[in-house]
Amino acid sequence: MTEHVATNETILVVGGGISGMTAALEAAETGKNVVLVEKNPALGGRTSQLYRYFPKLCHPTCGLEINLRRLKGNPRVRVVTLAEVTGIEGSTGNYTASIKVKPRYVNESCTACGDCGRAVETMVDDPFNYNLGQHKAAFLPNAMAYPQRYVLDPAIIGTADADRAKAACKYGAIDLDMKEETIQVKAGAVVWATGWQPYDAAKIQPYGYGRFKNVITSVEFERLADIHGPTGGKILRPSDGKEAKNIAFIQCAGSRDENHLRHCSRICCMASLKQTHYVREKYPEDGKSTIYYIDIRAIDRFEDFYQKVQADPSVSFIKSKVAKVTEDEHGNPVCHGVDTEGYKRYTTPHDLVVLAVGMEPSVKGINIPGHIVADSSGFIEADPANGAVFGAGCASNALDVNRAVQSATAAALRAIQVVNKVAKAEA
Amino acid sequence: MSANTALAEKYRNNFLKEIEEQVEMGDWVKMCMQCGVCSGSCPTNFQSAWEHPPQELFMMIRAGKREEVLTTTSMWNCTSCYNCIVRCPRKLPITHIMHGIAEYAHRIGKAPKMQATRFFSGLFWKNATKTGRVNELKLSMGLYFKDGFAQGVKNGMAMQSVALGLVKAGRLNVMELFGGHKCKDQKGIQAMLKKAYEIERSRKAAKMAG
Amino acid sequence: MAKHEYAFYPGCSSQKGASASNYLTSVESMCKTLDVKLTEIPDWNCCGASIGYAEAGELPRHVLNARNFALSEQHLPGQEIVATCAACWLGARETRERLTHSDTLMADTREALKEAGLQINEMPNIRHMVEVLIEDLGFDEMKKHVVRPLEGVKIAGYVGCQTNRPFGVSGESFENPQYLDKMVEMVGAESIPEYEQKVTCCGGALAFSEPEKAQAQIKDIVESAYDHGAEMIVTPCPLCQANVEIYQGQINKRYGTKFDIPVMYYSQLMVVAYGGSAKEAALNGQVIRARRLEEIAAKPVKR
Amino acid sequence: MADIKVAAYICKGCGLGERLDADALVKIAQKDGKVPLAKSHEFLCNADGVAMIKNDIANEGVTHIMIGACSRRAKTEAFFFPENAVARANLREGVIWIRPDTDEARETTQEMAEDYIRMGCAEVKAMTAPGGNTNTGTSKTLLVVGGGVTGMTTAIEASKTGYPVVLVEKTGALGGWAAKLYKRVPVHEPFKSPADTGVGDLVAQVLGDSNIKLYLNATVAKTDGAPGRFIVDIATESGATHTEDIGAIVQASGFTLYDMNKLPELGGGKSPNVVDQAGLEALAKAAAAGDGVIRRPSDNQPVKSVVFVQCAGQRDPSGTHLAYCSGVCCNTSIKQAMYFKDANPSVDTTIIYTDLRTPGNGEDFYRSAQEKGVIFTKGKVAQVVPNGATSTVKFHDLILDDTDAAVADVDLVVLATGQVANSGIDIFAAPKTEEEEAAVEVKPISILNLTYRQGKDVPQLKQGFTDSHFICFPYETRRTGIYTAGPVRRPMDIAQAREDATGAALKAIQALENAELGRAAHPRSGDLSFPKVRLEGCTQCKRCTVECPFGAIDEDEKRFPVFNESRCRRCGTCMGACPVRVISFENYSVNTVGAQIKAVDIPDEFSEKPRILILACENDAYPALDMAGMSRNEYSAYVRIIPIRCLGSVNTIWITDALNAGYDGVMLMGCKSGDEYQCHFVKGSELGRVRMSKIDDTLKTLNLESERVRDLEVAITDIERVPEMINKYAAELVAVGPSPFKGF
Repeated sequence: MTEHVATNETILVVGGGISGMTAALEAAETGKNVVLVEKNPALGGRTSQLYRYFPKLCHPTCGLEINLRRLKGNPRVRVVTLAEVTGIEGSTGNYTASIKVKPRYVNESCTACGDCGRAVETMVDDPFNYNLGQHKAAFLPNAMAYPQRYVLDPAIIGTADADRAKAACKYGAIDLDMKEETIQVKAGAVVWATGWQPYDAAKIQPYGYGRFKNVITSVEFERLADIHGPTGGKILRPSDGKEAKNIAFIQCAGSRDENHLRHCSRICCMASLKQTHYVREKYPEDGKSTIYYIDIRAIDRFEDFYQKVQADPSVSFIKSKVAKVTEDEHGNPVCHGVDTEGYKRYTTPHDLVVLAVGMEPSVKGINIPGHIVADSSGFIEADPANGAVFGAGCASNALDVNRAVQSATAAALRAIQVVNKVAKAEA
Repeated sequence: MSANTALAEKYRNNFLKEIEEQVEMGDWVKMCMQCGVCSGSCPTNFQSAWEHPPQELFMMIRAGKREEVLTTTSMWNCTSCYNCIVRCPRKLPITHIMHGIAEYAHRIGKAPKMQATRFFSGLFWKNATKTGRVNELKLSMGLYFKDGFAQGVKNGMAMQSVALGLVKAGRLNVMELFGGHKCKDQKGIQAMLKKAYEIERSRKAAKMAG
Repeated sequence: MAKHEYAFYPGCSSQKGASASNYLTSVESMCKTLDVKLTEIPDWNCCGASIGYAEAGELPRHVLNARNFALSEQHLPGQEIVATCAACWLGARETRERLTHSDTLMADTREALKEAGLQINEMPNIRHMVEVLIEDLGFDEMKKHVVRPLEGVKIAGYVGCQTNRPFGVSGESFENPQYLDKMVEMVGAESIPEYEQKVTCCGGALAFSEPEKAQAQIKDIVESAYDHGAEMIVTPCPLCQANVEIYQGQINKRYGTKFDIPVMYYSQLMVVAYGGSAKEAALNGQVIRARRLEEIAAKPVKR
Repeated sequence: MADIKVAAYICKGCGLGERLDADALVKIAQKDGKVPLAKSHEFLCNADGVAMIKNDIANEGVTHIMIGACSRRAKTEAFFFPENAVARANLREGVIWIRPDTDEARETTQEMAEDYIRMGCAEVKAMTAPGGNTNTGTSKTLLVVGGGVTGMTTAIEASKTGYPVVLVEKTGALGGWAAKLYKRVPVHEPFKSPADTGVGDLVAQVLGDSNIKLYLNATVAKTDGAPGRFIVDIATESGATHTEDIGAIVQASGFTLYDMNKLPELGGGKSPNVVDQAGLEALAKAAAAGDGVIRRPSDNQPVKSVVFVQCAGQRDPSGTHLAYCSGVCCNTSIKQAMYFKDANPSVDTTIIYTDLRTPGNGEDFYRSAQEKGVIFTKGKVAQVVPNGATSTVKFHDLILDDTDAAVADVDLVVLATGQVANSGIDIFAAPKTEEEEAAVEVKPISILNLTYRQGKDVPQLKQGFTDSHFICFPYETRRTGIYTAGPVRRPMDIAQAREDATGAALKAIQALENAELGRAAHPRSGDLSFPKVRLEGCTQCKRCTVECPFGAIDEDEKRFPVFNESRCRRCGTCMGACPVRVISFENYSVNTVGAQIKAVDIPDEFSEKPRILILACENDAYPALDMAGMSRNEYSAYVRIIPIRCLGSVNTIWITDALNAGYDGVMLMGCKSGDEYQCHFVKGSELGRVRMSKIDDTLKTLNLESERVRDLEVAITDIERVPEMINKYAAELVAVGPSPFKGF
């Protein structure tokens, strides 16, 4: 929140999701200065787009609220949003990062009063809702957005809409002359917490994502269930807005597949088990879930969550990798395949198919000295060759939130060890 | 001692090893993770079911169910559509494994004798390699008459309309029965194939001995 | 000197009086227009096809294909091998892949080839005719020659299996390849991109040995074409063409349907669109006559 | 109290100026709020507005600031005055955004705003800027309990960061379970073969580190004190006791394998040729020391066929065995099968599983095992029948649906039994009778022997593991400055344990650093306020010592509470519990809230303007109300909302005061309690509810209807539900009629 000057005793944290925020806060609360860089206009990352967590079914925004309060009260963390690290130079204890900062077209004077949003007419896709819905081209990224400041979509810059927004703002918060800039930041150590992205489901051709409207991904399904989502928390199917009560969950959509992602993404089984709760929550009478799986990976303590779901009569399990999805005349996606436990063939129509898409590390394009050592899936490995650049969270492995936070906390200590050495040397 | 009993003896209670060494692409069988996408992708599946779909056959092989696997008609249902291959998350060459197991069962005399596709497959190969090129008429006749003359005529009649259509369209030449297309260097082809069979046999034998 | 030259591997079914002879005829006319020179590989032999597996075994199958490679190398050095038949293309390409990836297999093959006094020094590229059209000529070039667009004709593009899997035409997807639809559009006809049976298997060789199984699948393929209002079906594969066309009568008997839809080769559509005669397009080779195309073919060319 | 000067600032931005009469609000602040300095500003959060406030602090001697503008959750950078006591009256999200902009609504909206100004002024006057706890220790030493991979890693990482470590190991050697392993599961590309455990290297690092003081054959006899000033007695074999000053503690006491003798149906204890995974590791080590051939225990014959039984005594819903999955056994069995295959490919190795669980790149390890010829069979093992030197494994083959499948002539059977946490005494378990005590073969032995009022060890979450209940905060133990790491927290393998140990080291370091500065630990990290108690008023009722969710309060011999501020998380549960109200925080006390309640102007019973008090949890309910405002979800103008740290901090006096003052109803909004509780102070909301359940008696004595108090569970996402609840309740109260206490 402050503008302290970055030095070799500063820790640079790349990525403002739960892993990055954790690494930044844990380091700051141990007395270190941190620069936290986030490419989106607001912090929170992927978890802030989830409706509930497994296994507690609590809301990610609850933890986000706590982390944001920690952040608001801590002068040691400097947050830079709409920013991407384009390169890092130097070596352990002495790095300089080039950071490209996109224009927000809104300055600190913004009070989030919303006048600009009401003034503009242009609607643009809402990435926070995976483009399932649209929002005004002058918008607050989401209800929990920090910084709590509006953003102007570049699409309207130079149009009458931009002028309307500017005119509507009583506080001179809109600055249409903002330009993209590149800033240099010094740091002794770097925590790389760029998280993950959902595997491109369109590449899994037999499942017809992109061809059939009623085939969606697990991350999109989270938005449908969320009160802040495009349907206001109702599970409606995209094709016709009809209530989707009979829902298929297809596991390993991309994961454990040599044609796509070679690794197991760890979270997808639990995510689908969790999402069957959404179906029951919204349609207690006649909600129905079917999980098509290879192995249910409800690891360690999560096993009892799995057992609870198994006991639920509205949920059925079929041990089968679905062969293909077709669409019937009513626009229902139809799953075709073979239940391998005793060889039973099925051709089952559902209201909606949810693909439990795999985790792909968003480490690509990272440009640092001696190039980062990663495994065959692109996850950053713990390797001396990486110097003082430490992978954290899902940039380092396919992890659930709990493990990602552990990993981020560990990464924070590794970074602190480096800057402490620098401090000793400089003292 | 027949080929079969010899092999059964050699690979006692390790059918998987037998398949790995004696069947084309057989060493892929162990890589299956039983997801079942092959079974679900097989076109014939949605018509009349196989007795055992590929992924189940693989499990049976690991479980050492030699008799059931070698005598089933299942592999013979393969239409070589390659759906299973392109979808298999473990990249198993399933189509070829199916053909391989079929070929092996046929080779050691385990395959169901009168299974139509087994019969046709053999017929096709002989037909093609005899002159180097396929003679479609003889091929079909051969198939129709596999169950004896009377049945042959019956099958022939059933197919008559089809055949006539082709004849009219100039796509079936009755004269093919006498001669028809052939390669010039048939001798060379025969010699070449003979050699190929020799080499292949010796290689499999070597594996069995090794 | 032609624009493009290839060693040609027509395959058994394309021979005179064989089930795909009409394919060959139309391909020849098409290539004339496009200035593509195909030189038949002297004394080529059968590819063994996938169905030969019971007797073939591995090595003999590859040796059979390798013989064609050797002949091509000997008589048409430096030329890529082009096949029009899906099975020939696939068989040859499989052999190519296997031999390149296994030195033992390569050595054994060479040894066997000696018996026929042949040898391979380098692996030829194996191309399907549609690959040549799309990659070497391109849609623009193909479109240039259209003088008689097949306006208003609705055609279902049936790709089938073996030109599509496991290799396929590069840039296309296994589940929903687009190139046939593009070709249909290219000749001025109306395509049906959402035709969901476009890659369903026609039953292949089972059509002979176990007709009831194959015909059940052919039924789906034809039915869906009708559902989408198609007047005809187009395909790049001789076995697909034969299976889908010639059994419609039997299917009608078996299922009480009234199928009577022509099944064409892309090459036939192109020849007609290029101003060729019904004879040049081998429309007389249809078991189910393509009346609509015959009418168009009878029309004078607007130049 | 030092002389204070209060200033009130009313913002007119964001439509406040248009929707409200700002001048009237300024007057209210002066008249009712009795603040000497009250100003309004067009745009308070901009540079000019903030400069004005800073100037008043500098030149007008303003110490206490009341800001009437947006929610306390907004514009925190602008309104950041760490040196001063600050109160925020929420006029934007809390008033104009939840009210319709109509003429008829104008009056009630203005009244709402005026009350919030009165409340803000009253609150800030009752506050002092917190100075921080002074009863702090200065020890920077970490105590690590357990010398396995987790403990050693914690010690090494802490030392690397520059902190001295005392490492206590109960056995005579470092290494723990990992030292018993032949090899470990790989953690680097390519994930194809078992790797070296690396334990030797860790041991060498610990022994070579002068910064790490090692006690072998030693246990923790007594842990006293608080973060920064723990005093720990370490008992050694020799009988001698050493006392160490400790800043923070990491408990890495590891796990024990589930006893396979409890699995006779799987051959456990029935034959020497049926072993658990530890047994197999021992055989593999012996083999490696010899000719590399793993031999059958019974007769030393080479093992030609081995079967691995997964989930042995695990994932058992019946409750007989472990209900959970240990998460690591699949990879372990794969690794152990490779011991055989790598040495001799002709050994038959079969792994019988129901769900194979190899997350992440474990998938590569799985594939590699298949390449090496390990057979994977999906099935449920029914029975292992030893006969002579070999065994028959009978199972249900789930793929072939063969209920009497079997593998015969098996030389060795390996049971993948699970991890059981060494977590000491379960302080929540019902006290056992003598017989029961006797019945338990192994009495749980305390690990830490805490002198805490609330028990000797760290509370367990479930199934004996001391894991955190919070998904976002895996290191939240309920004993401040004491963290657990490794398999005692959750079943885990070496790789996870090392990561966990590193994280725990950071948390421990952070805890002792903040303890020295007198700051709170998570979730109110950095909070300088801490509970102060007027002992002279204390009745020794022990409620505070019993209820503190973090065991921060002990009792002295006279049964007076002894506060250990450095253990305190500042939730205020003690303050809520205290019947005589002697516990308070500088900036959050019975007064700061009580004064707000009293400050509200209560219209008489004829006005038909009921007043409803809402006490809302600041972490979930209050943000939900804010976001309801942001999405313009309207709710009744009759409510007055006060954010509270936790439902647990609600003192019943607030309720009775409110009702006495003539409020018509009180709504309490707190987090989910119970097993899946979402209260970030663990027991806060639960204890608060227990307290409120007794409120009915109070109501009876006042002879008021029970409807007058409503306890609600509110989640942060309830941005539509909360307004509905409020409006519904407001309507109900109209039916109940006005409070008889109005106008007294």
